[in-house]
Amino acid sequence: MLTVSGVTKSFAGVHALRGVDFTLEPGSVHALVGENGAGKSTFIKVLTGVHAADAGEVRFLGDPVAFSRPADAQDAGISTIYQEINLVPLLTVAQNIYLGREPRRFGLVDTRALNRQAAELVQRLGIEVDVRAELGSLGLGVQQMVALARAVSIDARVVIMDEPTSSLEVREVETLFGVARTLAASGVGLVFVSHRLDELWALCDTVTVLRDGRAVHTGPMADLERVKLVALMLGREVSDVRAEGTTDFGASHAQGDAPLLSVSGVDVPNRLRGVGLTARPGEVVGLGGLLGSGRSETLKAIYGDLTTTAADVEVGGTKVKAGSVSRSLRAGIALLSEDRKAEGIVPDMSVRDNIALAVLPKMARGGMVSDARIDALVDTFMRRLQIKASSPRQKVRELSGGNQQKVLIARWLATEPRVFLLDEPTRGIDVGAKREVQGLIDELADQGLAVVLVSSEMDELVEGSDRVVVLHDGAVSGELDGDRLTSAELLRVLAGGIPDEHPTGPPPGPGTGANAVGTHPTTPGGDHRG
Amino acid sequence: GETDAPAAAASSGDGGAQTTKSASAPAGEGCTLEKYGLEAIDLKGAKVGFSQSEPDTAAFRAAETQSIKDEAAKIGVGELLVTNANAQLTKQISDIQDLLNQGAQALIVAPVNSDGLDPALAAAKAKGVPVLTIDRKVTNTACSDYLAFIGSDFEEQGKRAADAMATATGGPAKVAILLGSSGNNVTDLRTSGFVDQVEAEYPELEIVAQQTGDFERAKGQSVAEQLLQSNPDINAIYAENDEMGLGAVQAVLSAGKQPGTDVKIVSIDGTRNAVQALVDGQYNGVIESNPRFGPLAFSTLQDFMDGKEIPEDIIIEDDEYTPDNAEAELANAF
Amino acid sequence: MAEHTATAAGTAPAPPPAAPPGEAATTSRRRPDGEWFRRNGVYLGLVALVLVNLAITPNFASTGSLRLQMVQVAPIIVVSLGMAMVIGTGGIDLSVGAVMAMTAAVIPLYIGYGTLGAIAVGLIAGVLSGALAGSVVARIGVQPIIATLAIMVGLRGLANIVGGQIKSIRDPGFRELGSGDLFGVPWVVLVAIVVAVLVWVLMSRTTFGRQLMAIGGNARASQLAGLPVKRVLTTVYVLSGLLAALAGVLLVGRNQASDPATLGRLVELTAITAVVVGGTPLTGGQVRVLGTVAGALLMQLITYTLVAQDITNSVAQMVQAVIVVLAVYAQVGTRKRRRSRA
Amino acid sequence: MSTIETTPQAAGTDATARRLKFVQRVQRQGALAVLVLLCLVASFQFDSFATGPNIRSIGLQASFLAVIALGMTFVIFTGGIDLSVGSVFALGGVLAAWAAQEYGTLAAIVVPLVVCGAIGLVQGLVIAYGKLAPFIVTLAGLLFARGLLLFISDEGATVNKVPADSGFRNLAQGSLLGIPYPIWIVVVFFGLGALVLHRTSFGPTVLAIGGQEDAADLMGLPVARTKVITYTASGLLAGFAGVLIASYTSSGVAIIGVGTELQAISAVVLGGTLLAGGAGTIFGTLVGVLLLQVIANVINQVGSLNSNWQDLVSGGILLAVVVLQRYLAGTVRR
Ligand SMILES: Nc1ncnc2c1ncn2[C@@H]1O[C@H](COP(=O)(O)OP(=O)(O)OP(=O)(O)O)[C@@H](O)[C@H]1O
Ligand SMILES: Nc1ncnc2c1ncn2[C@@H]1O[C@H](COP(=O)(O)OP(=O)(O)OP(=O)(O)O)[C@@H](O)[C@H]1O
Ligand SMILES: [Mg+2]
Ligand SMILES: [Mg+2]
Repeated sequence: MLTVSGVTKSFAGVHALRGVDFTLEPGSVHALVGENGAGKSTFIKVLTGVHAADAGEVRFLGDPVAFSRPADAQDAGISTIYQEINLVPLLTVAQNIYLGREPRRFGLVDTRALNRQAAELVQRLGIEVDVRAELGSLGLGVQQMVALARAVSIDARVVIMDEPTSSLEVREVETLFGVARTLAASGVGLVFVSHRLDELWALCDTVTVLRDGRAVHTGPMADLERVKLVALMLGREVSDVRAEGTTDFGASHAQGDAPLLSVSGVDVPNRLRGVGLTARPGEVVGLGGLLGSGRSETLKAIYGDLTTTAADVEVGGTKVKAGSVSRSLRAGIALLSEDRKAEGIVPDMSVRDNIALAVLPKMARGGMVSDARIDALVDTFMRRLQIKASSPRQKVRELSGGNQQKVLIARWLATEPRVFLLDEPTRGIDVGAKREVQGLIDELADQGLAVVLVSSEMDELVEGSDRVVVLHDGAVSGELDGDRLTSAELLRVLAGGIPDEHPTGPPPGPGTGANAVGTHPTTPGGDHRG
Repeated sequence: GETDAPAAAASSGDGGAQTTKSASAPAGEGCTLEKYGLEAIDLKGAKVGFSQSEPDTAAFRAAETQSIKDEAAKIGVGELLVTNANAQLTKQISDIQDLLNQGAQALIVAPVNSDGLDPALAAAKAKGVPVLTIDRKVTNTACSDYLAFIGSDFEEQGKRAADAMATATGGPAKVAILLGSSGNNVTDLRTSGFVDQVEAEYPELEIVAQQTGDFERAKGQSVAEQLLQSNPDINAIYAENDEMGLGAVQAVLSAGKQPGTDVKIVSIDGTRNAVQALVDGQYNGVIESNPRFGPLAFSTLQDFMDGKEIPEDIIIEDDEYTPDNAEAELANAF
Repeated sequence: MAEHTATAAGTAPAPPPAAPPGEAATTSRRRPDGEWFRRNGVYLGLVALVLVNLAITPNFASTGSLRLQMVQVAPIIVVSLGMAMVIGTGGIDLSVGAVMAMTAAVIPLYIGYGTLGAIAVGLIAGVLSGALAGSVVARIGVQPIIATLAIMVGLRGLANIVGGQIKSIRDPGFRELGSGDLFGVPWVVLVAIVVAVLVWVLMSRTTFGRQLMAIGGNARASQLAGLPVKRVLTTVYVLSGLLAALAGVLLVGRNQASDPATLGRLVELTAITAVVVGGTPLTGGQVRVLGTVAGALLMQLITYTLVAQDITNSVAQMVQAVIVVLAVYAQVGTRKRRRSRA
Repeated sequence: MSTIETTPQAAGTDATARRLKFVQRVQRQGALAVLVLLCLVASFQFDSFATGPNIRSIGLQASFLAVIALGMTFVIFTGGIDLSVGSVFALGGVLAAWAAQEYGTLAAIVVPLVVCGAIGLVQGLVIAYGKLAPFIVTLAGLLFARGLLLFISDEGATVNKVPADSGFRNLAQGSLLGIPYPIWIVVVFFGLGALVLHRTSFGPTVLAIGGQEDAADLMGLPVARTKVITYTASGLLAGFAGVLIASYTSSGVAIIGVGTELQAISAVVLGGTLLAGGAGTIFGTLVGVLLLQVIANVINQVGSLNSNWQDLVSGGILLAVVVLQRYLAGTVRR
């Protein structure tokens, strides 16, 4: 139903797409995979009229189309979830879902009907959220699901999802898959982008692999071995891919004795209740929890970005004054925030300046910045993290999602932290990069850093951490280490099950996730404020 | 009016009392209490409102306000309410309504604009409060919408400026005009007066440029500088108020020429600084526009209350400062 | 030269280092595309206008003419540079005109302390007003436009109260400042040049400049990166106030008079226009120092041309409006094709 | 114009969503509270404040700005700004008076709306499709409209009066149930405004564009069209305010509307709307307008407070109010 031939697109100096062919069958779920910067998002944006293709033809339902605005694509029946969530934070969930297509009564928007329909929809999709709540107040996960709801609400012939699962955890991913399957069953064609490879086999029937803007392989999903896929993406030989595992975490790390980071009694009004954790030098402490459980909050509180009513944070035995980012930084704490767009990159600044941002004073003599020093620093990190950009002076907004993430990691490594707080560090980055990052985490730990790792990816958490502290509803509900640190056990605790030596804990049952979603005061929106 | 024309301290007491030029109303044609349909009130102890049009930072306005206040005190007005419209017509309308709401029994108004005060005047009429307009005439009907008008003849001022200019140049000259702010009828009248007179009487004067200086000294200076630069043979400047004239003096100086000799300068107002410049020989003529309306305004009101006939237009006699009389008359400048 | 203007894209005069990793590092040199116009549109406009004047304006090609343009534009350049920095943070400063008035108001009162004394007091007035604006914006978080608008109204009133009516300044020091020169270069022009150079260095070479643009680009991210957001913001408004005051001083010198009532009226709009025409986006994150200077010159030339041609006020205003739009369009026009990015 | 403090979106789910609503209410009430306070103080302080006529004139005076501010509110919702309204307002007035004089009442309403609407339309097109900064485009619009206005009234020299018998005068001078028509009009317009904002898809679209233009675009919303409509509407409303003022003053005055755009912006912001766009209320704008008018009125009640003090005070109050709003909002911020 959707056939693309020879589509080419290049931006000032960057060839994002070089003659891509692509065919989408009705009722099929078509995986679109590739390294960061391979051209997936660009391809999607060309399809949906965000970018105009330099060359090539797009046929939809047989006849050639060239959408000039996303609106056109939408009207034609192609609905899209773009990579970065694109909804309006200040409007309610319901408004976001039906924006532009509100139910009318006597020509006027029927608010009651609007909320009712929205409520029904999210209910049907199994999303637990108050449709009258402002979107901006919800978590990335929730927002992502709302985006899905919107995409579905437009009864489209084609639904495109660019990394819809990157900010979801297990429970929601399942919901999303459910929705996708129903759609496919009803004859809708889906395009699905994800860096979580397992999801591809779980959901997709066909796969197209992009590499450096070329479609290097198209075929049935099932026939494709995982290693083969990875090899295709990275453009390497199957053999040497097989040599390496899937995640790149070493076994366990050399661990110091005295805790380098010790946090206790972190209270944030109706967010966190007496959260505490410790991390020894060289230790990677995982932070588990359902969405909304307060992982990000915990990190932000430690980092001094959230004003806490009580908090005791010590680095290397010396207390860090709470509520001050700069002090935390000076104490050697770094936080890689989960919200790349809002809290990470300065989009119109160069890769170079983004990397140097946090260390500008160090790069300067008497207030005068030394470009030589910066270039040296930037160069090292761009090589070390394999950041793909046309030049250090390319604007970060022009980088692919994954590369933007690497730029941010570079920014923080440049501050030479002793304690590194990572919130979803591998969100939206490709297998190759992911391995690099995971390897990096190990490496950092080996260098004696204390790392706190938040990840919604089970195995990343399990394999990456020496110890996992589980949060529930803003309080520590359990801790796993040693041989009890397994996916199964973790799942049990997440679901609300009580690990043996932790008699306290939230009531079990499916309700919990919901109520976490439903009742948690949260922030990304709020985070935009001083 | 000749707004934004500030000068040295605004004292109104000394010298330059207004004298009327044409005030005689043919019997029966003037405005009386009956015609206006009012009861006489005793100004002594009465609440009188004065609505000033533009900020007192302008010397003319300062002197005007001051003279009203002084006179009010002198004749023992009960309370003088003063508002300032900051050159905004809408504000003056509400100012006047506020004055009425506060119980003003008679109003002296310096209109922001000749047109558009209708609602305010109507309100006054409804309340049976006489309105005397000063320094700018409104286009409404005298003795019905308002009592009468006291002020200068701006067109005449323009004409006299032309005469003064001709005397100053005493022969052929290229003249540049620094206009007041656009949309202001004082500007229009002082321009037409000057231009018509030149066309009628002084063919040897050639008007080569007309650019607005917004009645401001700084703007006058920079525009004059630009004119002198792009048109070096300009040797006479007519400024529609003293401030722009004084700006022109600076401009001529910075163009490396002698104001008053190389470039003749004539302007209207009679502020102290301008007359001083005249004394210093940097200036060639100042047509006065007398701001001291207090005495005449209140005496007119008094006459009206006494049942006398008040003519529609009470045009005042404006002096003229020449290089010869400047020194002697300096004290009269405001 | 445009290359040398500071932008968030961190332009250093040195060419970018050797090809970085990633094969994407192919062609990144600028062809005359939208970006190129964005950088150079204002200079083209300037050149065009100069040519026009050479053609139609009598003795335009004279040192006298050059001198006049420079002398008249100098104060505008000074204000505009302050404005450019504020706009770089994504803010705006409507109070600059009132600050100039305030400076003019205090100078006559302190002229007794000698020229420099009076100037110092005038500048302090500017700094104080800037500090007020800065703290209201940065620490209390009031939106810049409304905060500075309030200050603009109030401060103008205060200036009039303090300064009263226009006063002629007979002080020789100010006369020298206003009309004197050094090696044939008028003092006012020298001051403007020095300020421009300093601001350029500040924006392109210092930590402060980088931080300023980062904050303009993404305040939240800058804050998480540990940048002293509030301090930088406050400082920017203080600088804007200081430069506005300096412009006020220059004008008092030029006019040999202090007129709080009218000095700097509407100058904020001229300055903003100069900045935007100069290619600095109002959204912040970038400061084009040279562009701003060029923008101010462009505005100056426009008015001069219209006066020199003795165009009536009404027509002049309409023409000016059209030219401004065209000038800005020249820069952004070609950028249209670049669609909004997700 | 972003500050670090942008929109008050701190909050999470129900509890905090409610808190957020509270924040916004407080921000709006910030102005309302001050307004009420001011009125109370004034009515105790000045016996002429809480009188029918005074309140009536406050409402009437406020109505013109209110109409303009309504358009400004929507423009600011889209994250834009419209500096041209002051000039367009004046232009509308002059056109209305002229048309009333030449062709009668209907023309007096239609002609200005057509011209002013066209100006708004052009600005909208340039902003939406030319992708130029609204600030600069409408700044040019400010110059252009004023120039055009001076041009058609040849530099403001010719003034058009609305014929005394013309029914057009009634539009602003007539009243229903003792309440002047303009006030009714404002009530109706703001009602419609609220309806459009909350009960049409145009409303959320406008907010969406202000909040996240890219997102709005990717969501397939008609970004450009919505912007064009918004600026056209702003032009139309400013023009209509002009029509009202012409009817009110029975004449077309060239000098009005200077600085009105800033008043309108202050009113909108005082009303708790964020200049960043994306959030705000129609009702708040109304409060903001009233606040400004009452401040002016109270200053007049204080009596002979000269114009400079008026500026100082209103500037001070404006600052106080916005700071107060921040603090009120701040207390609820985390
Ligand atoms: N607006 C733009 N301007 C310039 N270059 C761009 C722009 N958008 C994308 N690119 C470049 O095009 C290439 C493909 O980017 P794209 O976002 O499509 O990658 P991707 O496959 O989506 O990666 P990811 O998995 O990280 O999202 C990258 O090299 C990127 O730098
Ligand atoms: N259910 C929810 N309701 C409201 N806000 C939420 C919810 N879940 C997450 N958030 C917001 O998203 C961010 C991350 O959520 P939080 O820190 O509460 O839990 P988390 O485990 O970090 O969730 P995530 O997996 O999204 O990071 C926080 O800023 C929080 O405000
Ligand atoms: Mg992508
Ligand atoms: Mg999180």
